[in-house]
Formats: sequence, structure tokens, C-alpha cells
Amino acid sequence: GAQETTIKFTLGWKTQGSDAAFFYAKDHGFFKEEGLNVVIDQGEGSGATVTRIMSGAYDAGFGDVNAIIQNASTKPQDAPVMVYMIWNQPPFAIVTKKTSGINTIKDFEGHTLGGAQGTPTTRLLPVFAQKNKLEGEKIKISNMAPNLQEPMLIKGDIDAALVFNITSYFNLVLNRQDPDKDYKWFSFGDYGLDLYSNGVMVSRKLLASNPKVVAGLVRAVNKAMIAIAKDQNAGMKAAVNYDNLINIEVEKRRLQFSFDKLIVSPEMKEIGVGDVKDDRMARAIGIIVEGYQLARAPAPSEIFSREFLPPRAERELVYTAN
Amino acid sequence: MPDLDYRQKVWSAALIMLFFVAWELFCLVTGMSDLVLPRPSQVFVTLFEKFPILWPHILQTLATTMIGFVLGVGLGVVLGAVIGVSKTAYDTAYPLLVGFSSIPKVAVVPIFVLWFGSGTVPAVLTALSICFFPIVVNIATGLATTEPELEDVLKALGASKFDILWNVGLPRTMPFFFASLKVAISYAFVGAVLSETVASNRGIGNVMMTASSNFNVPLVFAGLFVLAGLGVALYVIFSVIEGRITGWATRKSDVIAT
Amino acid sequence: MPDLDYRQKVWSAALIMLFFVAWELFCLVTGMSDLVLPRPSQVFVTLFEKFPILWPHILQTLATTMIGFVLGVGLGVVLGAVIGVSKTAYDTAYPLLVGFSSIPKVAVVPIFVLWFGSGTVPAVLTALSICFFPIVVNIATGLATTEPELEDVLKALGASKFDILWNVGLPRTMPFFFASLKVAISYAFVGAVLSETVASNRGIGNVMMTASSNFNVPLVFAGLFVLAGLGVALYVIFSVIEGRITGWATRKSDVIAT
Amino acid sequence: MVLSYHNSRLIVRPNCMQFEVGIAQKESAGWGGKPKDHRRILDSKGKFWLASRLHALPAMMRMQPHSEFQGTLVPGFAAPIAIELSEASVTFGRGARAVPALSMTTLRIADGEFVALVGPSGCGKSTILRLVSGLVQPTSGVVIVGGREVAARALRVGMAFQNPTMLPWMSIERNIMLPLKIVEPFRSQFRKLRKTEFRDKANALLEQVGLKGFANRYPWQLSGGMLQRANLCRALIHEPRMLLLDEPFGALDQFTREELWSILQDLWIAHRPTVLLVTHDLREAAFLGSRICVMSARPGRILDDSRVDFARPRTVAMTFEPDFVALNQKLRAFIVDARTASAQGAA
Amino acid sequence: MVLSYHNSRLIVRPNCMQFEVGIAQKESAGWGGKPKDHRRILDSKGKFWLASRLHALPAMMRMQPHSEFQGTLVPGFAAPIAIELSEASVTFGRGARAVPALSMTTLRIADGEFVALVGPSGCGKSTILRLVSGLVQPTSGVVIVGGREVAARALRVGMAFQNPTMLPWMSIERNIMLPLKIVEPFRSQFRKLRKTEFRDKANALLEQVGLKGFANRYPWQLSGGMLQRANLCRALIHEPRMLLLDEPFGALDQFTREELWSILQDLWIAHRPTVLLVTHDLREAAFLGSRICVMSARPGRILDDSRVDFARPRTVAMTFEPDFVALNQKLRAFIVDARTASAQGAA
Ligand SMILES: Nc1ncnc2c1ncn2[C@@H]1O[C@H](COP(=O)(O)OP(=O)(O)OP(=O)(O)O)[C@@H](O)[C@H]1O
Ligand SMILES: Nc1ncnc2c1ncn2[C@@H]1O[C@H](COP(=O)(O)OP(=O)(O)OP(=O)(O)O)[C@@H](O)[C@H]1O
Ligand SMILES: [Mg+2]
Ligand SMILES: [Mg+2]
Repeated sequence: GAQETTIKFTLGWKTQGSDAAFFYAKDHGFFKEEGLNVVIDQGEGSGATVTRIMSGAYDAGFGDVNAIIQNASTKPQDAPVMVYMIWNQPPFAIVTKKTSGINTIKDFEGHTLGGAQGTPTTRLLPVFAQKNKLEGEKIKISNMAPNLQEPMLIKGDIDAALVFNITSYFNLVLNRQDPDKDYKWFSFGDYGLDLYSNGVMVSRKLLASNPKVVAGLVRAVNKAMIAIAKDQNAGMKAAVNYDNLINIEVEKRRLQFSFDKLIVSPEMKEIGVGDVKDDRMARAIGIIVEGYQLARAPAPSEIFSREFLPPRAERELVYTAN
Repeated sequence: MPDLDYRQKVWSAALIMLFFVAWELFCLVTGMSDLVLPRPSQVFVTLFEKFPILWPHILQTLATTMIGFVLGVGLGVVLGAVIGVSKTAYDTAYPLLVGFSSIPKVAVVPIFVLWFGSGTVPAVLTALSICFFPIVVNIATGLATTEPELEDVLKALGASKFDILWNVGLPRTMPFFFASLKVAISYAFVGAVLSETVASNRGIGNVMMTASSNFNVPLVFAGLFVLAGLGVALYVIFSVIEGRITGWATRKSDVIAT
Repeated sequence: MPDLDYRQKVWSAALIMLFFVAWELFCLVTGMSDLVLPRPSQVFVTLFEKFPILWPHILQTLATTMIGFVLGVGLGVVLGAVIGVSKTAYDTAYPLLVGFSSIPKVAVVPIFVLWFGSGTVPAVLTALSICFFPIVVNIATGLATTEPELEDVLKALGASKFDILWNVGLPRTMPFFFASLKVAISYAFVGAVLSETVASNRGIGNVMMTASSNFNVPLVFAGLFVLAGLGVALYVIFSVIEGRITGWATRKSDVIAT
Repeated sequence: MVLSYHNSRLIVRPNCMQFEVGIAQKESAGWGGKPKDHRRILDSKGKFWLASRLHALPAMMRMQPHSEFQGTLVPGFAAPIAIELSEASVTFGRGARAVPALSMTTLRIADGEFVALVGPSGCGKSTILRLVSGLVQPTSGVVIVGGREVAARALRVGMAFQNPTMLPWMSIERNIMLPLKIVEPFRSQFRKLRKTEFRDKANALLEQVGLKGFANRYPWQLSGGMLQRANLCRALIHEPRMLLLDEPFGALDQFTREELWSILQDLWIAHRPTVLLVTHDLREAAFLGSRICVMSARPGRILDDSRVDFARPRTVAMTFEPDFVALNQKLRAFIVDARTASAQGAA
Repeated sequence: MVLSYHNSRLIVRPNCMQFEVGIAQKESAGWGGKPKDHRRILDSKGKFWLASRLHALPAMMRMQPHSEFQGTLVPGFAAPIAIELSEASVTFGRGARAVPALSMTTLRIADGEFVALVGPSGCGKSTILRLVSGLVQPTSGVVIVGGREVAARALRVGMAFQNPTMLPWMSIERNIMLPLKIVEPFRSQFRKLRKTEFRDKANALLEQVGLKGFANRYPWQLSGGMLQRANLCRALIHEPRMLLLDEPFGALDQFTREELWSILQDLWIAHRPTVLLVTHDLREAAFLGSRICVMSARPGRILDDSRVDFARPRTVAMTFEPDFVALNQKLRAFIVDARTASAQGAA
């Protein structure tokens, strides 16, 4: 249309390959077609996306659904709403050196785990321990900034690290390690913590005042997702266009990793990209409420709205690595 | 004029109160979300409730800060004296120090952590490295601008350079040394907390980091208030010492009070 | 003695070179991983290679820093003058300012971002808020310690308080004002970069954050070197101005040079 | 504070933090209106005070009507009073550490008089000058400083401090031009075209005191005596109606000193400023002064107040004449007394 | 730098940044050994220098053997030379802004002499004192300062600056005790039990100059003249073998001044330090000095060098006697010359 609506959109972190869909949508005019002028800013963390939106500084962003659950528990009228789930699988994982002597999760007892404070991985460890019948008190946690976890792990200061696999995997690569050969990964999803994770969220204000815009935003992102699932190189081109400082090789691998490990799943194939299953969402909410000792368990409808999703047929994502 | 002094103090305290009241009103009037800027009353309540939990963290931060600060002051005085006395040191060390100070310490903390492990040592080092520069600058400037007439008094007696430094240079620099302490102590807190947020299991920085990831903004602000309070407490202590040592330099106010 | 000056400069430059050589050797000898501490040679190579990419970021950071710095200096001088002149302001503002400085600015940046959006404005504000305090302290101390004899010269002429401030207080404080500028400019860079790391799509801080999340440590250090370089460059500019304005205060070295 | 009735005068009172040095009277109409009117005192901020709260009133009442200055000054206030101290005391510090510097000093100086003040070291001479210029407030008693200038903001007081404090960041020339930057009417002209004119004036003065070529030097490049001469220039440059000179020739050799005596005397004869000169040199006092006040030792009081009637202009040769030597002897005797008073005071 | 042959002497040379004020001779053996020996100069760091590189040599050659001091000093170096300036010039600043302060001054002062230095303002008197105390280095020429003390590190020079610079953060007492904190042998005793003893000493001195009760005041609480007296105390407290006094009585009244003259004279008679006194008061010069040097105007040179043979101890009454007055007249005449020389110099 003639009148473009400006949307302030925050990423979950600095420019990464896994954000390529947004850049692709912008570069190829998908947003424009929907009458949107989307301004993309880099973020401070996928949890901070929620704060940024709640404060009104941003209209939409790419962030963690679990942070929405936390905030919706106390401030249901302010918390943003997820409208397009991208990472169907949780990236939360524990990584350890194969030489560390940790072979099963039981071996975490008596070892020191490095965690970045407040990240879901660190915060959900007690739930993880409880669900898997570990003695939580025996697991020591050492706090550190996320970018110190891998160096400290390599150096041997910690025995394992509580990480996001999509971040840590490439951090290890960048630290000249072989994350597949020399490291062992324990994914939370495999141990009873079947959570959702990052997706597109919008502010309640935007939702209420301009639902058409939200629908347009979701449509554009969906279109881009499907496009770069077929052609990651095109996605990377858009990413470089946005930020010429990124390491293309690594970020492309990261993009592919996101499809491989986080987006494409049996569930996604069943319900299409962007949607969630309400019962799984309810379970996930239960886990978060337990892990964070929240006062109130929000309903799945407070967290996720599928109102704006394009029809199922348009959300058929086929990933082919290239 | 003791009653004037007293009224002065009351007046100042009232103005400080006013600041908090204004803040409170500002938040109430603009309907500011407490995720952005909590009201001081909320912060004080949180502080009061969480105080038993905060206490060991406060002690930890205070201890690391003080160690770093004391070491930083020592280093600052020595470096400042060297730079103030020697032209070569001035030309060499100043650019290096300015360069070093222009580097955000947050970039240096990880190096400290990797070398010395997480916890107290990097916090002390960060506090030290962030707080010594203002001291260097003021000591060096004080020494460089000491009136040669004052030094001549000792030079004519055949005093050594060290004698002159000790008896003229440093005493004359005291007012500005204390000025720089005010900057240094507050930056020492910043440094220690910074390091704690990067890698530590204890300390205010750690608390604030946890609180902020829990979206518990009032607790974050409680941490900030604790830091501010500690800074002010130390400032008050130094002020008392300063009053005794550098009274000669502020005799102006004496004369007016007569 | 121009040739002595010249030798002095060469000698200082050599010592600065020595610092980098020592660093290089240290890394080579200890086999330090470049993921922890890269060798300066690596850093310079990276800097050289990436310079075209870095250039717009450098401009961005320099611009925000300078704006924040100029505003900070202005604010610092005004606040310093008020605190130095008024006892009430001294008692009120000092505790508040010390408290504010003891707060890590990194905790304040998100607030700025929430208010003003990400990008230039919060960077400017952070630079400002981090750099004005050393100036306040030195101006206030300089004014409070101005010899009453100097002020009497003007007082006897019936000069206003402002006349005295302008003609005696501020000129006398200049050496310490310039001293605080050295601290302020480096902290202004720290502030701007800090804000850029939290919320900005441009600037050295953003580059360093991206680089560090990519474990591109040489590029992080290239960013640090750029910052240090900018800090030193501004320091040199101020030094030249300082030499002209505060020559009277450092006449000592003149006399020796005679 | 300024007296509102006909004459505007500066009143420096204890505990009055804000003051202005002097203020001119509006008309040269006589003193002695209705007492009621005297009681209305207007301070510099335009606020009225009741005079009854001030010690000043009795002193003011005693003032005589103004009359034109004629020839030698006659004590008894034929001319309007320029400076009046009524039982002024100054004590520095408080409690056990208090130092009484001046005790119950009463001194009245008519407009256009040249008063020399002598007395033992530490007796409070500088303190009197600081009282008059408003740099110090009396602990008790009253100090009134008035003048004859019409509608000028400040009295254009010119003060040469005992220790020639030059601002170290300014060249000698700029130091000397400082009063022109501050005092009206020069102040408003300073930014305009007259700056070079002022500079010429400063250089002319410097040349007169033998400092030609030192205008662009800095204070620390001058010798003690040179600084003192520059200090004198700074006191004179704005052609003040009142000159307060604290041992302005102390660090000078005999001949330079005598030269400057003559310059100062010529200046006084030409413009008739009120001068209060502190000196230790009795010859100097007798050469320059129309009146000589001798002070006792700390805490000072005025012991003797003699008129000096030698004809003007006086010459250096006259100082060797018997009359002159006799006066010196008489003063010496007084100072011996002053020192004895000192011994008692100290005991 | 220290001359190694028998007598150890301080040589202050141009471009020699590090110096020590004076050094005592090892034995009081006579001067005039083999010329070759003179050439070996030992500096304070124990390094030998070839004397041929110094201008000092000719001047040293001319020195006379040492003999015990007897009665009045006879010029011609019956006593060892305490201070020697050979063609010493001082120019401050460089290039166009250069100020010649002293030009080719030659002055020799024997150990134990009392030399008064008079001359017009700005002629370089203070500069000479600063040369002797090592605070300034000659631009050309040589300054040699030696002494008689045995094995003392510094000459215990006592200097009273023209402007009494007291350290503002110390009480008067502590200011005065400063030399005891710096100069051996007091320095090593300072930390030991003798601190109260030293304090008593300081207080005794203060009482002598009339500053009893001001020991614990701060410098800015004293009047100009009081500061000057404290300044004198600081120059005297460590019983220096050499006293450099720069107008020490300038800000004092006549009687205090005369009292201090007598105190200084008594001290000199008792201990015979070498004294170099700068003054503008010819009576003072004649009263105190054994020799009076008159300097020309800037850049200064010594114009006249007269002995004063009045018997010691001199009294104030003597200053009114005809001989004394005549000497004064003679000096006055010289100074008139000096000022004329000045006019030429300035031109
Ligand atoms: N700021 C001050 N604080 C305390 N005492 C002071 C102060 N100023 C002066 N005095 C004391 O006041 C007395 C008088 O001082 P003042 O300077 O008036 O003496 P003076 O007559 O000028 O002496 P001189 O001839 O030595 O200059 C002195 O005893 C001095 O110690
Ligand atoms: N630091 C300096 N820089 C430049 N010139 C100086 C310096 N010190 C002294 N002079 C100049 O040297 C000359 C001699 O100064 P000096 O202080 O020796 O004079 P003086 O004989 O002591 O005079 P007075 O009797 O006035 O004290 C003066 O013309 C002065 O301007
Ligand atoms: Mg005085
Ligand atoms: Mg002199």
C-alpha cells in the first residue's frame, strides 16, 4: 500500500546466519509487499527481546518463548505474544569433552558445570536433575559470561557447560575444536524437557491496534523461511548485506544447523512451520513454571497465537542443504 | 558557626530526599513500567526484604573492591609520581595509559578470567585497572604544577629528589589526590561489579545479573542502590580524612566563616 | 634545547615500541593462544586488512564519543563550578554524583535504549554520563582550593562572583581541568563502546561484540587498538592545547631547561 | 549595603556576607537630615533595613555637612568622610585559637586626604586596609566607606596588597589591566575598541615605574621589586578615587623609592584621591602623608594621629631639613611607645 | 661536583643538572698543591672529571692557602674562599625573549665574611643568591661554593628567600623545623628522641624574633612582617655555615628591624658563618656588613666593593655617628652611579 507502517524489530543477538530469514524478507521486499517498513536492530539476548518489546521500545522481535512464559505469569497484560514459532526444538544442551569422564548424565554429579546466569539452560538444570532423578545438590555450577564457557571448558576449568547448542557448537568450531568428534552433547529435549524456543513475537499493543500488520509480518517471514530453506546462499547474501562483518562460512553452517537441529522435526512436518501443538506447549509451560517457581501458569493462548499464521499449505517448509 | 553548619546539613539532606521524591513522582505520573525504571519506594522495599540474601554478596563485592582500590591507589600514586617527575615517563607512559583507559574493561575481563580463574582475582584486577588512572593523572598534574618556589625551599637545603617529592610535591598534591579518590572509588566498584557479572558466583554483580535475567528489575536496582550506597559511604570516610589533611587548601571557607 | 626535546621524543617513542615488542615476545615465548591474547603483529595485520570495513564504524564511534564528551565536559564544568562555589551544592550533589558513578553504566544503558531506542542517542548519553564525573571533581576541587589571595585581588575591585570565577577560579583550575580531560576522553570512549555493545548496529563496540561472539579475538583486539589509538590521538590534541593554556603552571620545567 | 538618604555609602557590617565596596552619593547635599530618614538603609539587593539594628547610626550622626575641599585638610571633617571606622575590632578565628588583630579602632578619613599608617609588625595595618576594601568584616564596630563619585557602581578602590599577588597565568600587562576589565565605566568599554587604548595606558604606567619592556613577561619572571612596582600600577590604572597601599615600596631601593614617592605625590595633587598608605619608613610617611597615624602593637589601636603640614609638592631634599627630621624623631618616640604598649598587650 | 685535592668544593657549572651545595674540605691544609692535582675533579657520584674541561681552573689557581681566621677579614683571601663567582653570567629565557639578569660578575667571599649586597631593583641580587645556593646555574662563567665544615654532606646553607615562601600545609613551627628534617646531622636525629628538643629550639628562635605563641599557626594566619621573621628563623635553625639572606627585614618596622640586626650580629660574632645579605637599607648594610658590594642595574655587575671597618659589636647609636653617615653618603653616591649604569644598560 501507499502508507507503510514502521515496525521496530529486534533480533535475539548480534547478526547471525540463523537470522537470515528476516534479512531475506527485507532484501526481497516481502515486508514492503505487506506495507511494512521493518527496521531491524541487533539484540542483547533472546530473553531481552521480551523486555525490549514490553517496554515499548520495539514492536516485534525474534526471541525466546520461555521468557514470554515467565513474564506472562506476572504481567499477562504486558507480555508479548509469540505469533510464529521458528525453533521447534529446544537448543538447550549440556556439552562436555569426551575425555572428561562424563558418559551419562548421572556423571554430572560431583562435577562443575559452567553456566551463564539466567539462561534457560542454567535455570532449568534443577528441573532437568529432578526429571532424571539426579541429586541436584551434587552438581556444582560456576557462573560465567556465555562467551567464556567454551574457553573455560577447553582449558579444563569446568567439566561441562550449560549452553545453547546452536551457539556453543560454532563457538567450539571457532575455538578450533571439533564439536562432533571430541565433544559429547546432552540435549534437554532428549531428557524430558521438551520445550519450544525462539520465534517471532509481537507486542500486545500492536496485536490489539493493528492485527493486519501482524499478519503481514508473519506472512513475509514465513515466505522468507521457506525460500531460504531451499537456498541458504541467498539467505546468507541478505545477511551479509545487513552486516558485512559476519564470518560467512561459519554463519552459513549456523543457518543450516538451525534448520537441521531446531526447525525441521517430525512435529514441524506435521503441523507446518510456525505453528505449535497446544498440549506440548502446555507441558512446556508447566516445566517453566516449575523451573522458575512462577506464581501462575499462563494458558497456552496467552503465549502463542496462531491467528495470524498463513494457511497450512503455505507453511510447507522443505529443507535442502546447499 | 555550628548552627549554620547544622542547617546546611539538614538542607543538603532535604535536597537529596527531594531527588528521590521527584523520581518517585516522575514514575507515578508517567506511569513508567517497573521493567524500565522502578520507583525508589519499590527498590527500597525490595532492598529491605532481600537484604539477608544480599548481605554476603555485599561483603564479597566490598572486599574485592577495597583490595582492588587500595592496590589501584598504590599503583596510581607510584605511576603518578614517576610521570610527574620524569619527562620521559610523561611522554612514554601517558599515551600508553590513555590508550589503555580508552579500552572498555569488559573486553579485558575475559582475559583475566582465563588467566586467573573466575571469582575474586579478576574482580580485584578489574577494579584496580579501572580505578588507578584518575589517580595517576591527578598526582602527575599536581607534581608537575607544584610551584618551583616551594621546591626551592628544600632544594636550597640540598634535599634529594625524594625529599622534595615527599615534603613538597605530595603534600601539595593532596587536595587533588583526594579528588581523584572520589572518582577512583566509584570506578573501583564499577570494575569489581563488571567482573562479577562476567564470571563469578558471588557479589552484587552476580546478583544483578541473575535478577536481570529474571526480569526482576527492582532487585537490579536494589543492587545498584547498594553499590551507590557503598560508594557514598566510602566517599564520606574519605571526606573526613580529606578534611583533616587538606584543610589548609580550603582555608577560604574558614575565612568566610570567621 | 631543541635537540634535547627531540632526543626526548625519540626515546619515548622507542619505549612505547618496546612495550609492543615485549608483548609480542611474551606471546611467542609463552605460546599464548591467539584466542586469549593475540600478538600485536596479528592485531595490526587484522587491523590493516579489515580497515575498510572498520572505517564507518570508527567514524560512528568517534562521532558519538565526541558528542558525548563535549556535552559531558560542558555538564562537568557547570556542575563542578556550582559544587566548587556553593557549600550546599557540595553537600548535596557530591553524594548523589558519587553514588551515580558507582553504578556500572552497563546497567543504565538498557534504560537509555528503552527510552531512546538503540543506536546513537544511548551511546552519546552513556559516554556523557561516564565521562563528566572526573571533570566535576577536578573543577570543584580546583575552585575550592583557589588561594583566597588571588580572589582578593578581584574582590577588592568589587567584582561579582561570576567575575571571580571567570577570571580567577577557572584559569587557576585549568591544569586540573586538562588532567581530567585525559580521564574523561578515555572514559567517553568506554561509555560509547559499552552502549554500542548493548544496543547498536554500528560502531566499534558492535564490531567487537560481533567479533567476540565469533571468537575472532584478533579483530576484537583490532577494535581495542582503534579505541586506544583514538584515545591517544585526542589526548595528543588536548596536550597541545594544554601546553598553550597551562604553560604558566608548569614553568618549573622551563626553568630547568634554561 | 547602601544608605538611601541623599548620600549613598557602603556599610560593611559583621555577619553581612555580601557587600559592595563603596557607592557614590547622588548629590553633594549636606548631611544631617531628619534622624528618621537616616534609619532607612538600603542594601545592595534593594532591600530596606532598619538602621536601629546597626551600630552605624551614631557614627553617621556625627558626620558633618559636606563642603568643597580647600587647600590642606583640616581634621574636623570639612570634607565629606571617605572612610570611617568606629570602634572596629577584628578577631581571626574562634575560641582558644582566636587572634585579636585589631581592637576598638576609630579612624576617620576625609575625602581626598593622604593618610600614612605606621606601626609595629603584626599590629593590624593590613587588616585595616582589608576592612576598608571590604575583604574582611569587623567582628564588632562599624566600617563606613563612602565617596564622592556620582552614580558609579563601585568606588573604584585601588588596592596594592602587601604581597604583590599577580595572577600567574596572565602577563604583567594583562594583570595590570585587570581592574579595567572589572570596574565600570572601563568594563563596558573593554570589549569595544578601547582595548588598545587601555593597553597603551598600561604600558605608559609600566614605563613610569621603570618596567618598560616587561609588559609581556609573566609574574614569575620579575624580581621582587619589579613585582611590587607592577602591583602599584595595578592599583593605579583605573584612576581610583580611593587608594589603599600596603607597603608599596618595601622591596625597592632608596632611589627607585624616592622616584615613586614623587610620582605618587604628583598624582595625588592632580586628582586628590583618598589615600591610605601603610609603611614602615618614617621618611616615606612624612614625605607623602597629610596625616600620620601611629598604631600600637597587636591588637592594634591608633595611638597618635598627627597632621603633616609641609608644603606641597615636597622634595626629597626637604626630608633632610630639620623640621622634617624633628617630625621623624617625634614619630620614632611614638613607635617606641607603641612597642611598649605591645609588650603589655603581649603579656 | 667536588674538587678532590685537599679541599672539597662545590662547582656549579652550566649544563650540569645535578649539583650539591658545597662540601667540606677534608683537612684545613693549604691551597696551592701541584697544578696537575687541581685538574682532578671528583663529582658527587664519585666520578672523576678532567679539570681542563672546566672554566673553573684559572679561578681555583688564584686561591690562596688557608690560614686561620683572625679578627677582621682582610680581602686577599687570608681565609679560605667560601664563595667564588668568576665572570658568572645568567640569562633567563632564550632568543628574542632572553633577559640578561647578571653579566660577567666576579665576586669572592672568604669564609666567615659578612657581605652586604646592595643595588637597584632587578639588578640580579636575588639571582646571585640563587646561584650560590645552586638553584640557578650560570649561563656562562663559574660559581664555586666551598666551606670549612668537615665531612658534612651539605654545606648547611641557610637561605631566607625574598618572598617568604612557607609551605602552606605546615604550621609555622613545622615550617621552621624543615631544615632539621633535611640537613645532616639533624636529619638522622630527627626520628629519634630529639624531636622535642628540636621543637624547643624552634620555639626559642620564634620567641627571639617576637613570634612567641604563633608556632602552631599556619602561614596564612601571619602578617607580612611576621612571615618574614619566621622565614629568617628557618634560615637560622640548622646553624648553617653559610647564610644567604634576601632582604630579610624588608617588611619590618624600624625597631623590630634594629632588634633583629643585633641578634644577627651577635649570632655572626659567635659562630662566624659566611653571610651574604641583600638589602636596600644602606644603614642596615653598614651596620651588619664587613663588606658592602654595590651592584649596577640589570644586567648586574659589581660596581664597588668596600670594607666596613667599624668595630664590633656595633650599636644602633653608632649609625647616627658622622663616620657612619659619611659611609652612607658614599654608598648613596655609588648607587646613583649604579642607576646611571642602568640607564645605559637599558638603552
Ligand atoms: N587570616 C588570618 N587568620 C588568623 N590571623 C590573622 C589572619 N590575618 C592576620 N592575622 C593576624 O592578625 C594580626 C594583624 O595582621 P596584619 O596583617 O593586619 O598585620 P600588619 O600590621 O599588616 O603587620 P605587618 O607590618 O607585619 O604586615 C597578626 O597578628 C596576624 O597574625
Ligand atoms: N625565572 C626568571 N625568568 C626570567 N627572568 C627572570 C627570572 N628571574 C629573574 N629574572 C630577571 O632577572 C633580573 C634580576 O632578577 P633578580 O630577582 O635577581 O633581581 P633583584 O636584584 O633581586 O631585584 P629586587 O631588588 O627587585 O628583588 C630581573 O630583571 C628579572 O626580570
Ligand atoms: Mg601587613
Ligand atoms: Mg630580589
